[in-house]
Amino acid sequence: MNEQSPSASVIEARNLSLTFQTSDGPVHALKDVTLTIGKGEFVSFIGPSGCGKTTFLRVMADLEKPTAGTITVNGVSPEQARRSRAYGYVFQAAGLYPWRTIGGNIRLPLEIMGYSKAEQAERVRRTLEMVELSGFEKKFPWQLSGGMQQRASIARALAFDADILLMDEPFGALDEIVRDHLNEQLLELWGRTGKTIGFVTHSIPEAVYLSTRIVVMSPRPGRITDVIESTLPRERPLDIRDTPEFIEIAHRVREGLRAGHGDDV
Amino acid sequence: MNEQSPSASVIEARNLSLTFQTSDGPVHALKDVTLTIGKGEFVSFIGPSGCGKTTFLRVMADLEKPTAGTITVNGVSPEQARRSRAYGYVFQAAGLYPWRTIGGNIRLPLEIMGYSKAEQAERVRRTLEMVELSGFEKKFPWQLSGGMQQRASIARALAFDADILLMDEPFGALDEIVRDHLNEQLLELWGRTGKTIGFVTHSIPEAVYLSTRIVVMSPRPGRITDVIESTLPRERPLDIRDTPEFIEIAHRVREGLRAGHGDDV
Amino acid sequence: QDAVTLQLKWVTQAQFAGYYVAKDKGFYEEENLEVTIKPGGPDIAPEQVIAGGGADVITTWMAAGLAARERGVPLVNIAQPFKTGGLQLTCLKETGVETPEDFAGRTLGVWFFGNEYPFYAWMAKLGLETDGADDNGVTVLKQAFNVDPLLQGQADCISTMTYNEYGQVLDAGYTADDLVNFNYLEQGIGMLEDGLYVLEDSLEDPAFADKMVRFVRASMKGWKYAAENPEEAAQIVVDNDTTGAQTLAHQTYMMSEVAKLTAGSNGALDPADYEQTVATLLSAVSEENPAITTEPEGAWTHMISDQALQ
Amino acid sequence: MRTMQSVLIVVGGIMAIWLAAVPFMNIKWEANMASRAGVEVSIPEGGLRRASAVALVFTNPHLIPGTYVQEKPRLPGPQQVVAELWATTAGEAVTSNRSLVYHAGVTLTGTVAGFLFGTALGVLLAVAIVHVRVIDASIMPWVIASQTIPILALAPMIIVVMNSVGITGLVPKAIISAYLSFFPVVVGMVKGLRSPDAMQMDLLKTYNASAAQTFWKLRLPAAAPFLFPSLKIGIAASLVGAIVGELPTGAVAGLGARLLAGSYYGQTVQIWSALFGAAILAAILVGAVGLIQAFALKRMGFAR
Amino acid sequence: MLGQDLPGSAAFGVAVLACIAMMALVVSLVSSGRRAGVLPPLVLGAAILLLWEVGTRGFGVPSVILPPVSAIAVRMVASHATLWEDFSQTFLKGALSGYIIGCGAGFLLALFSDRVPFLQRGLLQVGNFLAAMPIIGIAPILVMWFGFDWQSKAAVVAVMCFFPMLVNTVQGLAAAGAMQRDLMRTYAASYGQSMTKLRLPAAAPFIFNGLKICTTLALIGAIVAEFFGSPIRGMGFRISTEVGRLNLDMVWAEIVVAALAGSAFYGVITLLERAATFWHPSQRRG
Ligand SMILES: Nc1ncnc2c1ncn2[C@@H]1O[C@H](COP(=O)(O)OP(=O)(O)OP(=O)(O)O)[C@@H](O)[C@H]1O
Ligand SMILES: Nc1ncnc2c1ncn2[C@@H]1O[C@H](COP(=O)(O)OP(=O)(O)OP(=O)(O)O)[C@@H](O)[C@H]1O
Ligand SMILES: Cc1ncc(C[n+]2csc(CCO)c2C)c(N)n1
Ligand SMILES: [Mg+2]
Ligand SMILES: [Mg+2]
Repeated sequence: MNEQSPSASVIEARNLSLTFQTSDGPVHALKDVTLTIGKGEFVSFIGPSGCGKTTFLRVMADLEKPTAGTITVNGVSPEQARRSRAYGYVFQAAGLYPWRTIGGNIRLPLEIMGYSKAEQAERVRRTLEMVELSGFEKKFPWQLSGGMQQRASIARALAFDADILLMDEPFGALDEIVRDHLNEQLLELWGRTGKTIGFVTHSIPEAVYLSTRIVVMSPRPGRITDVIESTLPRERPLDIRDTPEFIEIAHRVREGLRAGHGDDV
Repeated sequence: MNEQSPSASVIEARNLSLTFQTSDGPVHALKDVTLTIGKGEFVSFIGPSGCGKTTFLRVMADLEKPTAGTITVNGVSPEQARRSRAYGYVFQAAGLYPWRTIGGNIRLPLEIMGYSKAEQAERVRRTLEMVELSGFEKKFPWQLSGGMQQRASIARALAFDADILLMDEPFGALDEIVRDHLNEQLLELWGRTGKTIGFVTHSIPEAVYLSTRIVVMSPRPGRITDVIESTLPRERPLDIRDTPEFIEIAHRVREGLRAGHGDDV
Repeated sequence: QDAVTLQLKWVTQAQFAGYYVAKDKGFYEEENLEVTIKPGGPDIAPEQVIAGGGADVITTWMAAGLAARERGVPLVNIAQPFKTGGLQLTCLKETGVETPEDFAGRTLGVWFFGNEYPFYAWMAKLGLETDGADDNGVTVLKQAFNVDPLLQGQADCISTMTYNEYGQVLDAGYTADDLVNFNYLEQGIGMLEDGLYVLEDSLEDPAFADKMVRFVRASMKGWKYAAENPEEAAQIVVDNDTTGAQTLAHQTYMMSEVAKLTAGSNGALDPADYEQTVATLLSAVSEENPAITTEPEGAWTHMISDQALQ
Repeated sequence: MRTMQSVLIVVGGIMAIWLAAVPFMNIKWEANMASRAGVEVSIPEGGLRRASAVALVFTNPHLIPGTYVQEKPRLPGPQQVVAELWATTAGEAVTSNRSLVYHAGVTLTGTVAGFLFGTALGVLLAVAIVHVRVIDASIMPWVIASQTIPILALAPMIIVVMNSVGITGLVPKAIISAYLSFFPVVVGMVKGLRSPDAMQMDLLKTYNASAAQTFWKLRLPAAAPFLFPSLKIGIAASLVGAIVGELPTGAVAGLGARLLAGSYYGQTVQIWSALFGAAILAAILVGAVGLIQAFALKRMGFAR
Repeated sequence: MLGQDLPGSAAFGVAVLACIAMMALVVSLVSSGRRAGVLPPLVLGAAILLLWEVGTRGFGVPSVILPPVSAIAVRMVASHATLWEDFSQTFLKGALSGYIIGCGAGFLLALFSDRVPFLQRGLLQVGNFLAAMPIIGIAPILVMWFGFDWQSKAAVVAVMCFFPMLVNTVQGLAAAGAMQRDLMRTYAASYGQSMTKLRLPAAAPFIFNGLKICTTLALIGAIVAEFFGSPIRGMGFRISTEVGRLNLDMVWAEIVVAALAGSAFYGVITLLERAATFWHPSQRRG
């Protein structure tokens, strides 16, 4: 199903740098980052707080302009990719619009992209089911717990058909059980649709469990210190996490992280 | 150092219930909770979102009044304990006062409790060092990253000498490395001072790594479903987490959690 | 029908009974006129209204009219229904004021907004300063609408009109014996009140002049009717008052007092009265508040009244 | 319920203070008139003018009842105001110009017209400020400066100037109302339209939403909670504008005209009843906006 | 029409072109991304003044309706002594003292009612009611009570400022977050301590909001109160008197002084606010 040809690279970043000018002086959020993500890959980004993970994802999504280097998305500039609605984005916080119901929030991108009323209803129903929120369509965000809101925001990004999915710590606010469940769901979706996924997380087991590749970053300036290819099979039951292979990869990631951390605690 | 006598119980809750009256009807946040915490114990609370962990901690701190049952803190009512400044509390969010510098925030409880100027300065310096924020004393909260703010709020609770420390997901916003580091620091502090600690977390490894006892809770209504005594030694290097004993305890906690979760995803 | 807009100097009251009667009794209609009467108010300067084109004809005091003329609004008096003036200064006897010599050191209430020229002329004539109470000066208050300052003891004397505020002081419980009145006319600084004024160049238009002739004729008919039927006139005024605050009793009193002021006039301006007003204004010019500084020219005409009253 | 109770207590307290103050405020006049009428009055040395009201009240308790029923009191008793309110509302046909309801209606039309005008202007200006940088940079300071001009002092001139171009009646009044009410609306609306945080804006950017879509689907709904409190301030300001607009043309109609007419003839009771009429009108208007707010925000899911 | 007003409309046309040119300059400045600062509003102001001057002169607007800007400027220079006397009477004596009394009283009553929560609910409702009431209507009453001089103006200003200040302060004292209060409880802080260390700082943005609203109310109140009786000086006295005398240049001179004084007053409070609530998100930049 998931035909991955190395030639079809979806994201290509070369010597990407991004410096924020602040009143305290420049902040080097990204420095000389080079990375290629192929079609259908699941790439996780991991690294200490403030190392530029969010920034990198935002550059891919054309929410931030790099100050040096080049990046293409689907072979075109991020701006063109954004204009052609090439990706769905899940933000670090749920960020639902409080004046819209859960259903209304998921319908938002569909309205903007001009789906028909019937199609909208159908897609809302389908994605709500996917994140197990059927029955909550008419509720307002504040009537749901934090974890449910986070799931609704994931549903919002899945409601329309984008080939690329960019997710910034989508499961941060969830407890372990729910998290496990959604991890499984996400893998299932990925396997079924062949989307290309960029995924930011703080959790080493989560990164290892989900990804085909794990990108380890370090801060000041934000750069890539390690890229770890996963040798795990595409089919991953939850208890794969107890296998030595898994523990070995997790260990490598932890070492990479620790090295990047330096003196910074 | 840590003379723990079972007779000296610090928290004693009997058949504690707390029901919130909301416009949608009553919410049973706690139901028939009975628990005793001895002096010098490190007790973790774990459970799905909304199961009443925060509420239980708030009842101990006299920030919430139970609607049924009894609870004593240090043998007196929570209110008397609060008035005698028996505990330090770390909230789920950092909650620093934006008009005070980091140093000023940590100094706040010291000013209120009437420490001398010299003593205040000394304690601020010492606790800032403990959470590795030396040098940030003069910065305002919004000039720090979320993780740094969280550490400042922990420092604020440690600045004065309370026998009891109540911490509500203090490390939630931190990445794994910093978290590991602060876990170690906390254990070290606990070992050194013999404080009694109540600790809420979503992370199973964290709960197992830190605690002498792990209380598993389940929601609707919030009650205790399992209490797991840790068999780990008091001296715990970080790599104790790879021992079979650790994995075994973690497994038990996970099972307890899963059972409590029921149909709720 | 020809449209005419009349801007009054003050609110709807019997002071302007002639115009309301003429309108109500159809005198204007008989002259083929459709007259709109715009009431004034504390902050409406009729001279400004006519300069801006908001009215064809206004009623105002001569001092204010001449002052406006000097400031570039060429007003011309075309008729003078009020022969004498009703302005006076009313003092409480118990404060000890009996003659103008007693003013020094007192607090006097004065109306401003173009009504202050007679007062300043008088003070200049008496040689009294107006910048504070001492042996040689008085304290001046800007008196608002009513007689409170006298009743509340905030002023020793206040400005009143015979037909209005003076009646209010009497209504409040004081008797004529408790009060001392200084009538401006009797003090020799009387000035013409409530005349009809239009813009000079508009009179060059024969059609407009003709309209004014008919307007003055009908208005004087109204004044005559009002003087003869004071009760009916008062009722007409009350009916025309849109605030609903005027009382018939007070308007009847006012009508009878106003009739005394209009009694000697057939509507034409008496040049002697005009000369006296100008002479007073020029002889006792107050330095900070001059109404006029030079002898006006062409500030009145008999062209309209002559035709209207023949 | 407890709110109701404490409102009653506060109102009761104010009433008590009011009632107690009446004799002290009115005693001098009462003593003056009584002594003229030959009634025994004890007046301290130095005469009535210098006497202290407190002393007069305590030395002449027999005069106290009279202080509550004066025709032109310095401070009318509450019962006098209520009686006047009753007489001029229930006691007169609504269409009569002696009816306070009629005058309130006149003021109301001016207020509402000005409010709608001011709100429309405020909203349009806010939209322009939020979307066009040049307008934001050059207009905002003047919007603030505009409110430091004493428009109320200018009101008579505005009315005269408008009169002179043939605009009379409702419009000049409404313009003053609009001038006073557009400011809170601009401020609240700009704040509201800018209230979406960066993430909410970014989300729409990822959908490649147009500026119009961003406005209708994000900025406008996000502005609603800010808009309504501004509207409440705005409508109250609008009422002040309408009343002030009625003062100079005192002879016409409306609560402002009543206020002035009362003032002109020293009818304190009439002034007070016009004032209370205005306060009640203000309460109704603000309450009406509040109802719309509650309804709109509830439908939008802001209510919790 | 055309022939007669040709010089007027020609000059007006030139002025309009000049204004468009100035605005174009500003547009290019702003859109070039540079921080233009105070320049754009100044240019806009200059453009308005230019149109005013050329418009009144060119179209021969009678000066008793709207005098040209230059005449107002000349008058301001010539009558600066009178303007200063009026300013000190109305602003320094009337408005400022009323402002201090009204804001102070509103603030203190808010503090007091905070200790008596039962009272507070009623007070706030009644306060809201009274704040919406056209307080300007009490001017004639207060002039009757407090006399002609500045005391009655101060009284009007004080009453006008009282309720906005009360309502804002009460709201501000409720602004401290639940968690921030809970923190104080865990320290068993006294009432005074949580007041000075938490609730007043948290209330500061609201208190300043009230103070800012009151700056504009103060000037308006003092000026309008003078319409209902005054000594023969003061900005409101001068405005109403000079309208009657058709000296519109003096009227506008007073209005300019009022606008300058009002803007300066507002500016001072804004600067104080910025210094005192630097920590608030609305005050942070960059
Ligand atoms: N708008 C901005 N202006 C200035 N500095 C910024 C801005 N956004 C991010 N930064 C800085 O850039 C660096 C990278 O930030 P980024 O949000 O990408 O980190 P992150 O890896 O996502 O961290 P976290 O795990 O906490 O989400 C940080 O030092 C941050 O302070
Ligand atoms: N003030 C309140 N009013 C009404 N209901 C409340 C209130 N505070 C908490 N609750 C409810 O009580 C229950 C327990 O809440 P609590 O905050 O203790 O959960 P928690 O275990 O801390 O969850 P989390 O992991 O998300 O922090 C929840 O269902 C919550 O909705
Ligand atoms: C603010 C104020 N200004 C002027 C007058 C004077 N005024 C205008 S018309 C008229 C005739 C009497 O009613 C008088 C005396 C006033 N009363 N109140
Ligand atoms: Mg991030
Ligand atoms: Mg919690």
